[in-house]
Amino acid sequence: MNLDFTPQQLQFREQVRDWLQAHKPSEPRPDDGAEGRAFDLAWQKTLYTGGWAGINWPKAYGGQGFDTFQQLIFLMEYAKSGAPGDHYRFNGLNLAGPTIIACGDEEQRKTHLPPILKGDVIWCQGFSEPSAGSDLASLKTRAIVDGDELIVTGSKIWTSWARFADWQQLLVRTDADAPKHAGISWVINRMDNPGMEIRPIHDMAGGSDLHEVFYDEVRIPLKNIVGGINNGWRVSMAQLSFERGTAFMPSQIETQKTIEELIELARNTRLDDGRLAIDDDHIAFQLAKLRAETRSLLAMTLLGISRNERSGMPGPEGSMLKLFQSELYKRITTVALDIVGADRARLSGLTGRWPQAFLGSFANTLGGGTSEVMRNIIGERYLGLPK
Amino acid sequence: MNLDFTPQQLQFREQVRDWLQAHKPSEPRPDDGAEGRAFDLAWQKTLYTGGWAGINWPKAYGGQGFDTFQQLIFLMEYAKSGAPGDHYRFNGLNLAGPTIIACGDEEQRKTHLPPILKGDVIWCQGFSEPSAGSDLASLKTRAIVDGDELIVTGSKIWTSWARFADWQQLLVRTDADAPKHAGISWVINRMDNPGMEIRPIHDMAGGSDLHEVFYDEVRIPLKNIVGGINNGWRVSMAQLSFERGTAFMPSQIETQKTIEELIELARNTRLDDGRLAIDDDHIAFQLAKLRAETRSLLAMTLLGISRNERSGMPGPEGSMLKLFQSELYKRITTVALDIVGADRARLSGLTGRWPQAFLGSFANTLGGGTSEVMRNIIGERYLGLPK
Amino acid sequence: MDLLPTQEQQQIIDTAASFLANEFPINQLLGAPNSDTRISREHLQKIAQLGWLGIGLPEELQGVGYGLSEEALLFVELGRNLMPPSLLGSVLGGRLAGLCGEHERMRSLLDGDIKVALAISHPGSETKIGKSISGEFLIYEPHEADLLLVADEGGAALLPLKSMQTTEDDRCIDETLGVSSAIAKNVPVLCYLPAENDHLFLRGTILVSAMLLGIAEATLARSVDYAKQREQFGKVIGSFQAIKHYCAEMAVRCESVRSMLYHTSITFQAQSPAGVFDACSLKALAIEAAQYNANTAIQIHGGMGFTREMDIHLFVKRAQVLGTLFGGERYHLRRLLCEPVVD
Amino acid sequence: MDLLPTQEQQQIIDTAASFLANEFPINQLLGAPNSDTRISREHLQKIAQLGWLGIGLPEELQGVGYGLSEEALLFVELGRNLMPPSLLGSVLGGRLAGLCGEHERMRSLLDGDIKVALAISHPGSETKIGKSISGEFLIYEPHEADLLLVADEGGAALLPLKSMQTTEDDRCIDETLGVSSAIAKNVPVLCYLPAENDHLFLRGTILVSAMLLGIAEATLARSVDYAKQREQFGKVIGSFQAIKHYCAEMAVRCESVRSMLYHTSITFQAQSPAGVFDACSLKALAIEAAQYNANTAIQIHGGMGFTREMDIHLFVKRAQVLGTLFGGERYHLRRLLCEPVVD
Repeated sequence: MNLDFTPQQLQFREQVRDWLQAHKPSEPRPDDGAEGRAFDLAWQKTLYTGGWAGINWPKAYGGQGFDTFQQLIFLMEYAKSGAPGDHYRFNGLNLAGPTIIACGDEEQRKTHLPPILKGDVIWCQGFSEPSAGSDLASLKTRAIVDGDELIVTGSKIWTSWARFADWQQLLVRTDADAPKHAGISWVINRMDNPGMEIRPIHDMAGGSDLHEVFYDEVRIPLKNIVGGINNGWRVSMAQLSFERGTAFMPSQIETQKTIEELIELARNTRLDDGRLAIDDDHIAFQLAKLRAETRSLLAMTLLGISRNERSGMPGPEGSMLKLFQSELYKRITTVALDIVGADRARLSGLTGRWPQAFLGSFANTLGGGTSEVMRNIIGERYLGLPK
Repeated sequence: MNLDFTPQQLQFREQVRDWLQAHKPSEPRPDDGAEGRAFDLAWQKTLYTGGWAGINWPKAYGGQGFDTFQQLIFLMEYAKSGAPGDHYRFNGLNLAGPTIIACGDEEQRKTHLPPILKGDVIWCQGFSEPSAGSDLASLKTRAIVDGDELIVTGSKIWTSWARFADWQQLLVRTDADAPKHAGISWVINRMDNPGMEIRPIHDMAGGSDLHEVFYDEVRIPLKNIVGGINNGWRVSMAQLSFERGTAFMPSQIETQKTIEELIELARNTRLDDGRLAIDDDHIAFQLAKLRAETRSLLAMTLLGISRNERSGMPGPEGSMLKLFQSELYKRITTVALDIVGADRARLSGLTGRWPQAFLGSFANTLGGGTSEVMRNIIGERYLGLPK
Repeated sequence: MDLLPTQEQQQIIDTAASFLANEFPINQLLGAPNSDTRISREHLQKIAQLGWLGIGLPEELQGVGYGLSEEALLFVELGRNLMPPSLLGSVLGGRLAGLCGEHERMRSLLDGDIKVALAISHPGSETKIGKSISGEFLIYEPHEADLLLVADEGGAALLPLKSMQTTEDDRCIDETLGVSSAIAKNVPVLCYLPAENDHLFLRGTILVSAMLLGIAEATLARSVDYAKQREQFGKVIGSFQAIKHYCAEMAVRCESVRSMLYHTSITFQAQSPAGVFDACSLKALAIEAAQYNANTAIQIHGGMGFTREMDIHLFVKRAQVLGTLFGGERYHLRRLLCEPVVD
Repeated sequence: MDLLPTQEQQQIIDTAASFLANEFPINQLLGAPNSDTRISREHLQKIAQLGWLGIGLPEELQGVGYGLSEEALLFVELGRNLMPPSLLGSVLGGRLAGLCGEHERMRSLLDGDIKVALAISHPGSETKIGKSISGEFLIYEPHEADLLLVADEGGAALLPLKSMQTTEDDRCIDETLGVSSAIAKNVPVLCYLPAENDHLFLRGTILVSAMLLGIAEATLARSVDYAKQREQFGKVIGSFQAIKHYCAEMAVRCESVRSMLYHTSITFQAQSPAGVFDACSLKALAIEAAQYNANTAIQIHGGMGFTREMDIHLFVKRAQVLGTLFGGERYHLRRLLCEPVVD
């Protein structure tokens, strides 16, 4: 039981810190989609040139092949430095890329991996469907083999940044008669493929990063199937093995920043009775509790990394982190409303970010598995309770 | 929409108030079981003599035949007067007696009703079984017809005050082959019947009012079946129709007393930082919320009574009151622990009643249907969600 | 004693429900970037013709002659249909003008010729409300509003919106409403009514609570409907205990707040000592119910609930706005704790 | 960096777990009206022979030479098995005596020849802890105790129980423990250690949190076991989402507190600035986890959980007692909010 880094690791930390300090963009990421895309790709190019692209990718495929602790150190320093988040780069770097590394063939790897690291392309995901959300395996988008192509018809939903993506990791049903987990394939699809229609979805927090994507006899070469036909469920599960516990580090550090900023806000905000918010015992009690919980989020993340490092694979404890973090973040934004009082009505001005964060927080307990699904997973896979 | 009482009702209220003031026992009810029994029966005799026994029973069976509003007024005044609770009298007056009135035959009525009102006998219940708690209809205690008798073998649990009762309303399975709700009978059983064994159960709050009761070929005359053989499920459901909404009045008034006493406690108790508990915003916030919730308990009770008075029968809204009241009471006792601080460790002394109440509160969300069963009922019967 | 609505009261509910469903369907609000103009001047006049704006005013003041109970029942329906809070401005403004003896102004308010925006004190600002007003305020629905209503425990006042120095528009958390800030320094008012004469602030508290109940009930109803038809894992999601128990908790909150609203509308109207106790309790409970139910409804609706393709998010936002009007949760709970015990 | 226990640390856990299960099965406690005497002097000596009482003391003080991490792991097991808090009195008392240079007293404490009761300030009483102590105290397990340990943020002291003026026994919420009140007026102590030298109060905070984690884990494990075998409506109750989700929430709390305990035992031992921040966070989280889990476990166990025929209620009660030792939730949260940000 120790929190110590080796001298080499400490030296590595200095190196990361210095490089980020020197190279991180000085201007904030633009809100606009096209400008955001350009910004993300430029930053990825900078990382690539600096030798920091694909920290968790094997060297053989252009990555850095960092061990878990180097990844941990990199991510901690990265988040602390205030460097830009993954944004549009997220899918390629963390989901599609690693899946192709694990399950793709050599040609797929050569074709698709370098452009991701070099900042040439943006990837997105096509998994969920309107009637297959929590129950992903019941997806219906069908793909019929026609010669050396698949013909895909159906629709996908919740595809983040689809309008600005070049490629898509797509799950389709290639065998309608097989049991529901067994007839699915994982395919690589071009976003400018004829027969596709992309419709942005406006969310309650004012964003439009989510999309619905429609497929009308879209043709995808058979060689774009990754991991073999009808093997898509297992391929998509393999993605998980790339999250060696470090996956939660960025959101952990973001949460810590947020709660500290909220405490600072409470020290400077007056309630309707004229007192400072921090002097209200009820607000102080809640803030302190959130601070303690956020602290344990760090400890849980480190314990998770330690566990994965020993066992070599992530366990069901990840569901506990996801559930804890997303519910915690929601509580934080709710207490924020309490502090800003009637100012919660305004999305602009100095305090506008807090009601805005409150609206955005609803996504946390829905996306990436609802809190209810997380509780099922914890109950069934971690505690062994029956379905 | 009105809260007005008629002049007659107001006059009735005076009458109740005066009588209770003049006749309610001055000494508290003894804790000891045998002495408690004697006390309860004596008080019932006084009520009977005064013309206040069986307020919701028809006059034909010795009751007062009060209408709902008279019952409401009586119960409000009764609770406010500080007169003794129902205690051991509860079952006979509110469950067994009314069931015999509704479903019994003339002989059963003549035999069993007068002794209840006159304060001669105590009744108890034998419904739940170790493996039939939330799922009451799966009860297994079997009764075989032998001539003009039933031979009963099995066991019951959660029988309150069984050691001090004379009679028992008992559910037994008279047809093992019928669907589970269809083979049950409701029978009247003497508690000194040979073949019975009564074992008190000690509860976590220090009480021993609950019992397990064992039946080894206990003989009960067939004429003691109420409402016909194999008709017991419907008979036990009929009990509900006697609760014309007024059933929740006593616990509503008790809850109000409790929260006001707790607020008073907070005005006089110092926290470990030397401040009065009421001056801590967190405690004050919680107390005020509990006070508001308790207030709405009164409004819910009155709305329930109004609804029942119009429709002539209680609806599924009763489950909402039960759930709300029991969870509210639990929250009240939890805040009480917060106020008494480290003194929560002591069950004796001036503040000892509060940790004692906390321990007792666990029964509220379990007995009479768990909170989870209540939520099922509300979801299914009130909101129409599927099973 | 009968806490349920009478047949006549039920008719008010039914009429309002069907009028609103026909004339102001909620899906109108979807996609409208700022719908301060949802209720045009013509709409307001049409509503006025139904007598709604003077429903709780005595007949001697040219009102419909009903009491607070009927007014509250109407506002439940207005809340359920996400009708704008300025309708509350019109109702309270008309009452204020009438009780101040300004019959002409009252008439044009009751006829819907004038739009009254509601203002609340800006947090942290010391405000003064009397024959003149001072302080910083937030104003909801400033667009095309003629008058402004401000109120606190001391009394309530009406003044021309133009007499306030308003800043640029802010984006409101509820995109169907406008909001702007305004500063006043000894701005004279048109009429001022001390609370001793008529406690408009607490009346507003009760009517906003009614609107919050509408939110709580609407989000429960939508959730139950959705849970009955949406399928996952081969079953409708309403059969899963997680969803079913959420709905049950929402139902309990509706029952609790509806009971309290009925109870309060009677005790407050009767000026019984319980009136204040009840009003403070009611607002705290109504805020909690509306916010719990609306927030939970998003979770029950899943990803779709997070989008603007469904209307459920509008209830989440409106619940936040209504919570700030006529005293928030902390305000009313603090006040409740100071009240003596009531029967 | 590796937050998991080493093999050696795991052995400490395993040994403790099997020893406690064999020697002090929890069902011993059922029906015993007051089990201050559960740990007889012989038991205490037997425990001492395992080296537990000096496990975290450096070897130069005749301790076993492990650190706070190992001590904490042991106390998780003690908490899980409802072992009495006086063991914490012995461990902290031995440390106190050793650091004060009282080697003989330390020796008899580590050997289990002396029983050390824990005392806490009576709420509302002003207490003074130094070379002499004053104030009103609650004393847990006064029976057959020789010494008393008192501690606050300023320092910690040992004194003979007899030197306090104790009142009659009270009934303790936890029937397996005794409790009495005592008043002290400038009572001289045997030894006093200022917190600058060694922060015994916060060390006690961490070890009590470890015991609370034991409660949280034990009640989760018992609930899961029960939910897997108890049937209602033809299914084991663990298959109902209501129960399953309770268990999931309990599991998350265990994971959170266990992670924090490991983290804190390292940062506190290292005297890093994060040590205090972590200790305060830990206690608040541990109290919440133990109480939520134990209380929820009663609900999961249904009617039987409410009886003394099962042992689950003992965890509810013990969680309340442990929450009062070395600062309650409010105390630690208030202190946490005063701490500067840590990395």
